[in-house]
Order: sequence, then C-alpha cells, then structure tokens
Amino acid sequence: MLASGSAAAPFSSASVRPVHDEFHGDLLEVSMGPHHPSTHGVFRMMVTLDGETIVRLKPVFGYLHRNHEKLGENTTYLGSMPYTDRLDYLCSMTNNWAYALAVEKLAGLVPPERAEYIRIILAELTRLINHSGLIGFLMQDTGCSGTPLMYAFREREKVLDLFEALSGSRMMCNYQRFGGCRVDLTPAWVDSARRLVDAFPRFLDEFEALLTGNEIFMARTQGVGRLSPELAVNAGLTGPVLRATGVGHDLRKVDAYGLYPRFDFRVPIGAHGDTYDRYMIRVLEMRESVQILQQALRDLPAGPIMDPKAKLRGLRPKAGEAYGRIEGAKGEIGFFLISDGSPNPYRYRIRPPSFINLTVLEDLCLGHTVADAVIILGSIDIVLGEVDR
Amino acid sequence: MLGSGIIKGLAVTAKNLAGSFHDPARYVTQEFPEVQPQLPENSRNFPFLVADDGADPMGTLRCVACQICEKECPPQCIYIEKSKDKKPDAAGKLQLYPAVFAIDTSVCMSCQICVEVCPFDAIKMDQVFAIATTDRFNGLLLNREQLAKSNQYYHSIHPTEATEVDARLAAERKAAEEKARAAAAAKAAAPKPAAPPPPQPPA
Amino acid sequence: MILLLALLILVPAAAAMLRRNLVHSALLLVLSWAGLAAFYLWSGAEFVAFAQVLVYVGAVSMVVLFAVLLTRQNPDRAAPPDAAARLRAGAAVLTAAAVGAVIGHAILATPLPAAAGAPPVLTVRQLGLELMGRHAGSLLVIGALLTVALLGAVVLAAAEPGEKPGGKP
Amino acid sequence: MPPAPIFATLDPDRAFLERAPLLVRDFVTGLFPPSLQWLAGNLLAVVVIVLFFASLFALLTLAERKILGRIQNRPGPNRTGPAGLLQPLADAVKTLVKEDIVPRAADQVLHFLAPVVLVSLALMAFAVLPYGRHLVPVELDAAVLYFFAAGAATELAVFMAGWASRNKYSLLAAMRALAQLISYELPLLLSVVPVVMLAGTLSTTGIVAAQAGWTYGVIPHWHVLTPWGAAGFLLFFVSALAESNRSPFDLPEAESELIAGHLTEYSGFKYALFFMAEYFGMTALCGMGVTLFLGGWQAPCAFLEFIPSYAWFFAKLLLLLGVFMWIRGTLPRLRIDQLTRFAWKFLVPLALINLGTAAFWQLSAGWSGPALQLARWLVALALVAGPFTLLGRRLSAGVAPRTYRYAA
Repeated sequence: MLASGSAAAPFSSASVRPVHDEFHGDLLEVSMGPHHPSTHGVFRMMVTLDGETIVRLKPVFGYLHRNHEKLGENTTYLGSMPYTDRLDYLCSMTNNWAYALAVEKLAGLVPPERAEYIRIILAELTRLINHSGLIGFLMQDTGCSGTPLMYAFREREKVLDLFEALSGSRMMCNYQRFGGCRVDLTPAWVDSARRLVDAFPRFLDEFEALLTGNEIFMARTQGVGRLSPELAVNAGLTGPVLRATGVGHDLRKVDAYGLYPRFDFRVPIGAHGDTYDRYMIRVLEMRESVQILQQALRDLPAGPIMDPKAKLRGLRPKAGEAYGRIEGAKGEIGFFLISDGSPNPYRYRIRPPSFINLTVLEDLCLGHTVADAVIILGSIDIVLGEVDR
Repeated sequence: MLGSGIIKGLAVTAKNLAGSFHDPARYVTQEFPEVQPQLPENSRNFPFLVADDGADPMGTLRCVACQICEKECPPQCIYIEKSKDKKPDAAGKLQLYPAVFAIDTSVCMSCQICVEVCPFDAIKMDQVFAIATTDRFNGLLLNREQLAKSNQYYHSIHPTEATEVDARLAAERKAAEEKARAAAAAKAAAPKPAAPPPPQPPA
Repeated sequence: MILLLALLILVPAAAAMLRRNLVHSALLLVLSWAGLAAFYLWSGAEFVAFAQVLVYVGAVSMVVLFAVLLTRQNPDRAAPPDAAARLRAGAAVLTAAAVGAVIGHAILATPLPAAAGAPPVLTVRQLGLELMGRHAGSLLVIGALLTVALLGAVVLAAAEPGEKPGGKP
Repeated sequence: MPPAPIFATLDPDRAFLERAPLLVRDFVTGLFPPSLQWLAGNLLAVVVIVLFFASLFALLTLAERKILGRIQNRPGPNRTGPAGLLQPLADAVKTLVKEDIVPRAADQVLHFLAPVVLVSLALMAFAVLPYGRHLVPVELDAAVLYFFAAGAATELAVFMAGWASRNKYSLLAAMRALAQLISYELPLLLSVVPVVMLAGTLSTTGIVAAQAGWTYGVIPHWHVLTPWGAAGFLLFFVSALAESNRSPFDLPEAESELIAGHLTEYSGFKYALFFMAEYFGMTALCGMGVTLFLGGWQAPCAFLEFIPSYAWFFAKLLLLLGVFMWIRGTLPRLRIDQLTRFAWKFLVPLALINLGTAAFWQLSAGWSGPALQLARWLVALALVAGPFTLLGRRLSAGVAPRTYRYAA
C-alpha cells in the first residue's frame, strides 16, 4: 500500500531517540527537491518519515557548484572580485568586502577613513535587505501567500536602487577594490540613503505588527527546531543562527574590524535557539543596523576613497597567507588566500557561513514534521550560491 | 487575548490594501512596458566602444588595441586582433587600431573591469538592457561595428562621467601638444647652439 | 420507481462484495448507502434521508476508509482458491441460501397492509415534538451516551500521551 | 414595529424590483404546458443558480487575485482586458486547452469521478439558500440539515482524488484533508444548533424570518447582534474557513510542503473543476453564514427596505467572501496537529458552551426593563467571554512573545 522504504534501517546519527520503537511501520522515503517550491534554490532533502515525524534527513546539494575556488587560482586577484558577488548573491557588498579585506591583509594596503565608512554603510544596508528578504521567505514557507515577502521586497527595492546608483548593478555590485572603494558617494546618494534609513524603522514596526505577535506564527515556530548552544558551537555555526542559541559571538565586536568600535550598537541574543528566536534575532539585528547606519551617515568624513599605494593592475602581493573575515548577514564569511608572489593566488578558499550552518539541519529536524522541516530550513537562511560555491 | 496578534496583522494588511490606492510609498509597482525605468547614471549593462566622431565610427575609435582589457577580463570574453597599419589618433600620434574587436555578450557579465583598466577610455558601459536576440550564437557575438557608439551617445547616458573623461582627454591632448610644441621648439633651437660650439678643440 | 431504488441499493452492495480492490468496495458500499438515502427521500421521510447522508455518507464512510487505509493489506496475499477455500465457499452459499429462504418466507407470510393514500407529510417540528414527547426517555439516554462519548474523546485528546518530540504545539 | 409610515406605500412585497424575478419565472413557466410547469420552474432555478454562481466563481478568482495583489501593494492582473476583467476568461481557456494528464498507475474511474462528485455536491448545497424574499430554489423543511449533508459528502470526493492518483504526496495530503474536514465538521454543526434552537425551525426561510424586524427602526434583530450569536458566528466563520480549505487551514494544498496536495496528479480542466468546487463550497458556506447569522436578505435598517432583498443577500455574501480573501492574504498556515488540536480542544468546547449561552438567552427572553436587560446581556457576555479567555490561555500555554537581552 504505502511504498515502504528501507524497513526500519538502523538510525545513523546516535542522537535519534528510537521513535515509535514498538511500532516499526513502513518508513516513507520522501525526496523534497531539487526543484521543490520551498528549498530556496537547488537543494534536496532526502527525508525518511515515520508517519508524519522525520526519522532521518539527508541534505543533498552541489547542484550549483561552479568551481569558484579553482577559478580563483587561475585569475588575477582583481579578476576574482566580480565572482565574489555570485557567492551569496543576496549580499554581494559584504562578499566583496571580505575578499578585499583578505587581499589588503596580504598586500598590506590600508583603506582611508572614508572608504571604511562607506564599506560599513553598504554592509549594514546589505544586512537590512538580507534579513528582511529572509523573513519574507520564511513567512512564505509558513504559508502567508506572499504578503510579508512583498513588503520585504518593496523595501529591498529601495536599497537595491541605492546600490545601482552607486555601483552600477543592483545585485552584482563588484564595488570594493583592494585598498578602498571604486566610486565615491555623491551627496544625493547620501541624502536618499539617509531618507531610506530613517523610514526603515516604520517598515519594521509594521512588519513586526504583522508577524511577531501572530499566534499562528508563534505556534508554528516556537519550540520548533531547537538548537543547543553546545551543538551550535561544536558545529562551528556563526551568525544569527548561533546568536539565537544564546552565544553572543559577533565578529563586529570580536574582531572589531573596520571602524565598528567607533559605533555603539548592541548584539541581540536569544534564549531558546528555536525558529522563533532566529526570526526575532534578525528583526532586532535590523534595528541595530539602522542605528549603525544613522551614525555612519551622520559623521561620514570627506577625503580620498582609495589607498594611494594601491595599484589597480599588476597586484603581486609578497608570498604569504592571510585570512580576512567579516560578520556577513548569514554569519562569518571569510577568505583565506595563499599567495606565492604571482598575480594569481596560489590557494583561494572561502569560508561559507550558510554551508556550515546547514550541517546541523538534520539535528534540528529530527522528530518534527515535514511542515516544520521546511520552516527550519527557511530559518537557517541558506543561499545555494554560497553553499555549493 | 487569543486573537489579538491575528487582528493586529489583519489591520496591517487592511492598511496596506487601502494604502496601495493612494500612498505612492506603498504602491511602488512600475508597469514596465508602459513606464520605462529611469536608470541611475552609473547603471551599467554591456560594454560599448567609444568613437570620437559618430559619423565615421571606425575611423575615430579611441581603442588602440593594447589588449589590456582582453587580459584583465575575468570571463575572457573579449577578442582583439591588432591592425597591421597605423592611423593617427585624436592627438595626431600614429596608433594601432583593432582590426577585430569582438565581445561575446553571452559570456560577458558586465562587471565593468574592462572599463576600469582601459587607459585610453576607449570602452564604456552601456545602459541598453532590452537586447534579446533569437540567434544564440552569432546574435550575441558583437563585432566592432555593432559595439562602436559615438562619444555624443556616451554623453547622453553617462553625462557627468563623460564630461570628466572629455576634460581629462582634452587636458592630456593639450599637454601632449605643448610637449610636441616644446619638442619642436627645442628641435628648432637645438640646431643653432649645435652650430657655434664645434670650433672648441676637445680638451 | 421502487424497483430502480432497490437496484440502486442492492447492485453496489453486491459489487462491493466482488471487487478485489478494498477501496473500491468501500466506495461502492457508500454508494449503496446513498441509494438507501434516495429510498428514504422517495418515501417522503426527508429528515431521515438527510440524516442518513450526513451520518453515513459523510462520517461512517470516512471511518471505513480510514480503517481500510491504515490496516496494511498486501494485495499479493490473496489466497489462491485451493480445496479448503472451495469447501468454505460451498458452506457459505448453503448458509446464505438458508437465511434467504427464512427471510423470504417471513416477508411473504405476513399480510402487508395496502398503502393507505399519500404518505403523511411529517414536518421537522412534529418530529421534534414526537421525539420530545413520547420518546423523550430514549432520546435522553442516547443523548447522554453520545455526549459522554464526545467528552471522552475530547478528554482523551486533551491528555497528551507524554511529551511529543519537538516540544509544544 | 411597523415600517415608518412614509414608506407605507413602498411595501417591500409589492416593490417592482422585488417582484421582478418572480415575473420572469412566471413568464417562463407560462410558456410550458401546465403539467411541465413544475419541472420548468425548477429547471429555471437550476439554470439560474449554475450560471450565476459559475460567473461569480470567475469573478471571485479575479477579485481574489486583485485583493491579494492590492494587499501586497501590486496591481494584480491588469493585462487581460480593462483592469484584468478578462482574466477569468483567459484562465478558463487555458485550463480547457491544457493537456489533461492522467498518471498511468492512477485508477482511471476514481480519478475522473472525484472532481465530478465534488462539483456536483458543492452545487447541490446552493439549493436551499434563500437569496431573496421569494427566491428560495427549494423550500425544504429540513433545509439546514440538507445543506450540511451535501457538505459532509464532499470529504468522500477529496479522499477519492487523493487515493486515485496513486502518489505518495497526494495520499498523505488526502489523509490530512480528511482529518481536517472531519474535525471541523463538528464545530460547524454545533455552532449552527443554537440558531436552529432559537429560530425554532430547520428551514432557512424560517430562520431568516426569525431575524426580521428592527428595534428603533435601526438595530436589526439579526442573530449576530446577540452575544451567543456573535460567538456562534465566529465559530461558524472559523469552521467554514477550515471546511473550505481556506487560508490558515489550507493544509491539503500546502504548496510549501506537499506541492499541490491531493491535486498533484490533476491537470487541465479537472484541476479547474477542483478549484471551482472549492469556490462553490466557500460561497455556499458564506451564503449559509449570512442566512443563519446576518439575517439573510433582511435589510439592516427599516428605511433601507426599498433596496430589493436579494441585493442585501449578495452584498453580505460578497462582504463575507472579501473577509475570506483578506484573511488569505494575511495569516500563515497551521500545522496538521495544531489544526486538529485547535478544533477539538478549543472550538468544540466553546461551541458546547455556546449552546448553554443560547439556552440562557432563550429562557431569559422574558426579562423586561432596562436593569434586567442589562443583566441579561452581561451574564450572556460573561458566559461567552469567560470560557474563551480560559481556553485561549490554555491553548496558547507555551506560546508568547518573548523579550530578548543583548550580549555584553
């Protein structure tokens, strides 16, 4: 009658409580993906169901592997910069910054103060659109027929217009260079950015009124996909997923890179580590980003935007290695470069936060239903471009 | 009270429903074919070659086929063949010109690195985005003639950037002319002093 | 007309017996219940007909179908008709014939009164008064039974069988 | 209270608009020989219902997409025809032209039968709704029971669809759909019982008649304006949402999980039939909601009586359908176990208690004088609000907005 999967195969990971041990009904093997409406791109989950509860979940990905790191070894340092936009295609500005930071450490370049300010402004704007976009997709998974997603995308459009006016392209900005930025901010741009940032809290209040108190949303997400701080730290998670479990690790405070110590902002941390906390952490982070943006836009200094020593072409950093990492919207995105003095890096490695955050997907989903697995995946916030590289 | 969150949510959607009829901040949809988008000045799509004079684009191409953009282009989608002969450029100096300059727009990701690295401001980013073709191979391989556009067109799409480039080019040209004139004057002056000193015997 | 209705009830029931696929037979059974409801309608008892549709076609059929779905039955296990099966089949036919004969004799023997004019049109209000009047006692007993069953179901559902994995609702 | 004297001449019964449909019917039945007139009259009613509600279905799909669009600050369909008015036509042509794929392993007979049964049952439910003062297609004594009998049978068709397509997803979804439909059948019926108890009849025209009249010419005697009526209407509304698989309860076609639920293996016109059946079911339930609680075709105030009665019925119907769509654009979906727990541990107990409140309201009908009236209202409201807050707090025990601290 029901297609019986492998009858009661031994459960792989030890942490699975024998579910319904006395009743070993047929396990239902359901493959969700790779083109499934709720898997955020080309990602597949082999889910083994006992009735409605998940007994085993095997993520399958690699469909979007573009050999990014090997390519990096065969192009110049500058040549890899446009490819970093394609990693986490929702936050190209932070990808660029992380790569530029790594090369600057390698080549010993120091970006001027105005460039640092511009980078912080763009990174925080990227955090806003990533978090609001993510919450829109999460609500799409819980079932709102697109309303929060459309509100989030309405705000995202305004930020993307800013990016287009600055870097030329909405999503593939290719804006940061080693030692500074490519194009300077025009006063008109700064004004529209200031207007947008001042209007953002109103959008956030409306968003929270629609979602945070909603009983159905709370019932669907509170207590679902609970993640323990120990597992989060052992699995090397970073970003909002880690902070939702109560571990207050934020690179902007830990590394204090760029000029972050100059701005006062707080790092929200959760207590339960479940899907609701991951949602709330992102909302609170957006409010903190607005604080940073307001301060940054207020005291944006004048001055050059490029380190005079920086040469555009023919960058041959001396032999050595460097690891530049920043607090991207999804977590710690890092670039590890080994240079051997030639224009091409000897080794070009990326630390993808969503890939590492994805490793705990099975632990979060065990014992939940298919509907919960979809939301848990949505709350981890993965972008397949970065997962598969 | 149990339903309060849901009622608040309904109120928000009702406000949006009403708002979308009169509040421009809410109703942001631009219906594309009828309403053409006003692209910001920096917006970029595929590159194009700048020709000083629109009438004779092939004659007045700024590109001197130095092939820097071909080397620097990350996806390697530019193909240049140098010309055998030379022709005078805007400043009168004899320069090579590209016999073949093709960009495969199916590979190009419009990352504008070629524009950045080009020392002669010969290649700039266009803003035309509606360029669908039925022919996947030849239709997307744009050759020299299809790529060339006049400087005047460049002014129309990137005004501030174009004026800066023109100002810089004019300054360079003036500097080149002064150098040339100084060199010419020096050459003219040089034969006179050269004439009187020969009578001194070498010491 | 009555023959048509009789056929509508009996044929699906018989077909339900013969179908190999269990779900088909369950659905055919439901069809025969619907035929029964049509018979009530024909005989003018609207209330009973709608009650029949609501209770049987709506709810009991679901119970039957759920039972069919949840019990694991392997189609390949149908026993081949060996000797023992044929013996059992013969015995079954014999008993059926005997039971049929007894019922047939009973129907034919009892003198049925001829249909006395149009069937009395019974409004729901009179039905209600009748129920509350003479048959109030039995109604209360049934009502109590049903309520107890309903409350029992609610209590059973209320008492969570221990903490379900994955935390609260 | 007789209607105010100025409008005496415009007695609602003789107003021209009011009698127009009857004149048409008499004219049409007049064309037939007397023996066939009964048949012709009913056939006309059937034709009118099918035509009207099919076109209403078409407009509803458009209205739904327009309202959802506007809620999400986008125009909604506006390419086909002025403001997208031809969109339903385009959809109809699309579904007719699309290839109707039947999976090889599917059970052909059931696969075909499911949509047919679903649509016919949904249409049957329209037979008893009183659309206007004289516009009742079938005058049944046990009309409300007939309506819910037709509603209950639709579960069968949903099961047939799920089972016949022989596909893991659709079977899982069919089981869920059944669990949902059954568990919401009970609160739906229980919320209707007080209305029948107070109106004293099961026939829909009787119920509407029971809600006639206005106090001070302005406040109508609709059931929804009584405490037990309001509670009953909310219960009815939430159960109707669940019965027609709409928004917070649209689990069977939960796109994000099981693709299209029991409709996965359907395409082309059969898929459209399923949608038509869903909209018919929704409209019928809204129609019944209007009849039971919002005073059917009664005008809200005495002086508005000149507007024909069927206009009022359809205004209220469209209002309810609008609220259905508004909710669809806002609320996320419930999980299957929460959905059934919500029905059994919240709606059913509340509906039972609502029976008590209605009984109290009926018994205390005799209390006259302001003090007693006020006491009556207060007791009834307490009887409604009390259990609601208690059960509500128990239901959302572990669920509450949280406060967050910040890292050092």
